[in-house]
Amino acid sequence: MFDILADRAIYMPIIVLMMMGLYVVVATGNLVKRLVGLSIFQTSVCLLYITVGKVFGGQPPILPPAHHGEDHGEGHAAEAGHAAAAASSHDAPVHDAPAHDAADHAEPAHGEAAHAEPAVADTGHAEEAAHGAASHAQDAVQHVADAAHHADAAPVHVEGAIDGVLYSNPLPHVLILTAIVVGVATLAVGLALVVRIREAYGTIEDTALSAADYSAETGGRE
Amino acid sequence: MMELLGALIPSALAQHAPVLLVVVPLILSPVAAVMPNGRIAWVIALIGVAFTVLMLPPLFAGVQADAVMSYALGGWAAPLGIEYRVDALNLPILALVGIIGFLCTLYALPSVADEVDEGKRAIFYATFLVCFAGLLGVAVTGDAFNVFVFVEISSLSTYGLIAMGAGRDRRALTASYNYLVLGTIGATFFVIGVGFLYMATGTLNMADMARVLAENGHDRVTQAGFAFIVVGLGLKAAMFPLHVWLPNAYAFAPNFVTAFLASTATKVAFYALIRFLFSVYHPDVTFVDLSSTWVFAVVGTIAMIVASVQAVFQTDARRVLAYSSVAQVGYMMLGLGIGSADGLAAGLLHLMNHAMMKGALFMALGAFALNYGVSRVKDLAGMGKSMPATSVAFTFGGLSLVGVPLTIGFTSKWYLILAALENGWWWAVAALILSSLLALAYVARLLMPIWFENAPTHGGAVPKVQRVPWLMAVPMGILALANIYFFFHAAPIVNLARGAANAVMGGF
Amino acid sequence: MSPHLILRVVSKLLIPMIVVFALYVQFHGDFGPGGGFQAGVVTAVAVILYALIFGLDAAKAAVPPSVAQAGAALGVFIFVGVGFATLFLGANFLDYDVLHPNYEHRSGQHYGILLVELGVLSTVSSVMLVIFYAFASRVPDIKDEEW
Amino acid sequence: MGFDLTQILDYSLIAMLLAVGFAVVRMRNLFAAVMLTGVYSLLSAAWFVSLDAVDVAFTEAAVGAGISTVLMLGAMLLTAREAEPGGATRHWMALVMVTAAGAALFFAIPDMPVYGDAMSIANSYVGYEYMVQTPEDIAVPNVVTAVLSSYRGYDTMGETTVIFTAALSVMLLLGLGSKRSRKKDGEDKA
Repeated sequence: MFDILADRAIYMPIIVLMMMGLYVVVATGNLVKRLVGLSIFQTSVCLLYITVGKVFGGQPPILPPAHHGEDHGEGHAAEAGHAAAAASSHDAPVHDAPAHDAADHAEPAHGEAAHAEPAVADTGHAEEAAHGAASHAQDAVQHVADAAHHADAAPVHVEGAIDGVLYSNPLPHVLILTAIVVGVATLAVGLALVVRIREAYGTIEDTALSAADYSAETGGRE
Repeated sequence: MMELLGALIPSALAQHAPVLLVVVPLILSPVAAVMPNGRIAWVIALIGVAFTVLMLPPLFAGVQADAVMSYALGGWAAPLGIEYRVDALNLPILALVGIIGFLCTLYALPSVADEVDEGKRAIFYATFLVCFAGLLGVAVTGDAFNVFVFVEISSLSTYGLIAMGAGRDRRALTASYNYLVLGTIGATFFVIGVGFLYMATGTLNMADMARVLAENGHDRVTQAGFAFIVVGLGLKAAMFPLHVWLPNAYAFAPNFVTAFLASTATKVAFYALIRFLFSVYHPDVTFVDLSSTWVFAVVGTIAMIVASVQAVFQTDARRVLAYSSVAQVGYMMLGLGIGSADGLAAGLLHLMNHAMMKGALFMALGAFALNYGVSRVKDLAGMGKSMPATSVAFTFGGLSLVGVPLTIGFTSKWYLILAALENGWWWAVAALILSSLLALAYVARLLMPIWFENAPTHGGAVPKVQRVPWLMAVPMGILALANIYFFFHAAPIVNLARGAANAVMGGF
Repeated sequence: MSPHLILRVVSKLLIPMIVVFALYVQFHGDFGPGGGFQAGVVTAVAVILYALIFGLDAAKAAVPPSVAQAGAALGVFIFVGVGFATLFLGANFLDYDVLHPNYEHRSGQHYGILLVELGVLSTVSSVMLVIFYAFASRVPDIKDEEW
Repeated sequence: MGFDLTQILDYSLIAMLLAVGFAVVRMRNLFAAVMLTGVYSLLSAAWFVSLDAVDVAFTEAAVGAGISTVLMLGAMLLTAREAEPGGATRHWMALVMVTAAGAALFFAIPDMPVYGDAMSIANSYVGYEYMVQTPEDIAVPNVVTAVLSSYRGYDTMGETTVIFTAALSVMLLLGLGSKRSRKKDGEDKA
């Protein structure tokens, strides 16, 4: 149990932060401060999403520029098998794969690249590339130490990596970009309402507002 | 050029109908926003909404042919891209929002001209178009995060629209603010829930989520996600203990906004809840099954009674109907909680019927307000003589709300009772009857002054009979007559509801 | 707003640089962090800074509120309009591939992303300005002593 | 599971976030609360960088710490400086709500993905597909841009609409600051 929680300890303070925001929203009567609480609540939810997408030893999800455009085979190859050793045939990209990561995963890399071969081979386009990858992978273990510096080194397969480089998950980032924008839009509308309420009532405290409404309903008009 | 014309032929149009439904109002909104005067903006809004209604027939045809119409936005197939998905469940909701939206837009011109400043009307209609498109977007999407985005589109516009009631009563501002805070909490809860589902499935497409959940089974994350989604959408749908934002929002918004929101917004949120409960999660999963009995049925029953009691004691006519709405959501929750296809069908039937009742009722109240500026129950005195036609429409809606035979209110309550009896839930039937009696009480409180009291005389002068602008009278009349018509020709809507329920409950 | 010389000179130098930075963020979004949304915020900040230093009226003379309002509408129109353009070209909504026939270089995707990011830039920068104008034009009714 | 050097950074940032959050809860001076919210956003942005979410960090810094703070200060200038403490009922109500929601969240922790795990289903399914497919489909180096503008471009369209809607609502509420609309508002005050 302790191990299970220790691996996920990071979520606990985030939950506490979320609840702090929620507490402020509900517990305060000041209309501006409630919006402050709301924005803290939302920001903390953003933190939750992003921590889920984090990968240790990962890079921001920006692929090296040299990488895009040319090699068709690569996409197919990787598609064919999730664990397939993605091989870039024409332009071996220069990555700065952290050496210790590569070393950690050297053993699985060996085995998986070998049985990735049949899965990849049937995609005609990628055939050549796959063979290259597989044969390279045979001696990947020797290569790992200098993989980072080797311009034409075969990409060492790390679990979940692209060309030997781990990237953090881009999807939560995209979702949270949207959520942040929604948050600021809500904040703007909320603040505009607060300004109007202040002009109409002369106060922005919840208790005073309720009192004003109550007297208007019972005593005041007609 | 040929391609351009080719795209205009109906078959090409039909193929893109699921997305056109939403994006046509959406692209017309910025156009309306820059119009110099409100009348032109209204015409643009009407065009957008009418186009949506035109898109409904191809959708009906498509669903009849293939059961599911899937549309890959951006051309990216489902788990990577966002998918629009029309099936038997959301088709009635789309039809409901489209048709009621169209009727409300007709109604809007005279009503908005009375209640909103000339300088703001163009922006008002632009905001309405965004709200309309947002509601449709929630109903048509098959992507969990896209639901959130469109919920926020419709909500943000709603906050602005409700606050426009401030011209009459400043309480519209506080009502809108409270709705904003609670609505945002609800939306954030929903995002947390979707995040949990994403953690457990790695995807955002609802059908794909359901597939992964069926393979991997459920764990603590999906259970917590379930709770957060229910609370989040429950806030939007004004499910009983989470309804506190609704009465004031409906009571102080401009009349047209109330008529539109009361018959569409909570319905769409309720649909989204059903979608998550039955399509993403599965009704056979233990905790979903338990929650439908113990959360939806029991809380729904409590809502039916408590909210009806609250409705009886309101002094503001629109607030009476607003609390009644909370009670009606209770009926739908009960239908959902029964847990059978019949129960769900009854709940959905009541959802559609309630939209027609409340549409007619709020439109009639808006007509009273337009001519005499009345909003409180006692001010309705003598309306039967001053505005007889509107009063008749109001009466039809009111009787339907009670569930008097010969109205659709009776039809849906009848099916609810049958479904509850199938389960042997006598207590639910008893509560339903009690709640109907309470409904009789609060509707009678509204109808009595209208028909049996004389209008207060102002210095001896009796108020003259006043006509309602035909743009208001026609949609109001249509909705009021629909309350009677569909009692005698119930088959089409009953079949829609049955089809929807069977689509998610695995037909029988 | 007191016409402070140093502030004026520094901001006159700074504002063009902010705008250039915004453009960099806008068009470098394909390669690094950034994109229409961030660029829009930065652009709006340039005008807001101008308003803070030279006064609200000067800013309104430079970028009139009606222009900002139109810009907000225009951005949404561009974004949804790109979707309609793809529809008319015979593809699904927002399927950028058809915007350029040469699929090999994914130019359609590049054009599409460029266009929609422009839409986002227009809407976000204008909306931020609209909101700023709306708040700044209200006369504060609290006296300074209450601080 | 694994340990990463960035975790030290994580925990120091979390400590600061908690401190700032707690200060906001206690703070009655609105100006201080608003400024601390800006600080909170900035700290979050810093953490986003360490979590490899550079685009999010940029946005959070520009929006959360920038625009939001400006807006809140502007609104504060038009309204009030001090917040009155909420009543005891509110406090207990909030505590009950927070406890319930927090309990549900803590309940889920044991089955949440292991922090930093590349092979958790959240990170290895659709998110990974995007990384693999982007060079082939879109050929843009920044995968976040690719997903944002193309794969999930429709969401971004929705996001643009949300922003536009905010402007519409603010214009409805406050006008655009032109004389006409301000006078109208004055009239329609009930």
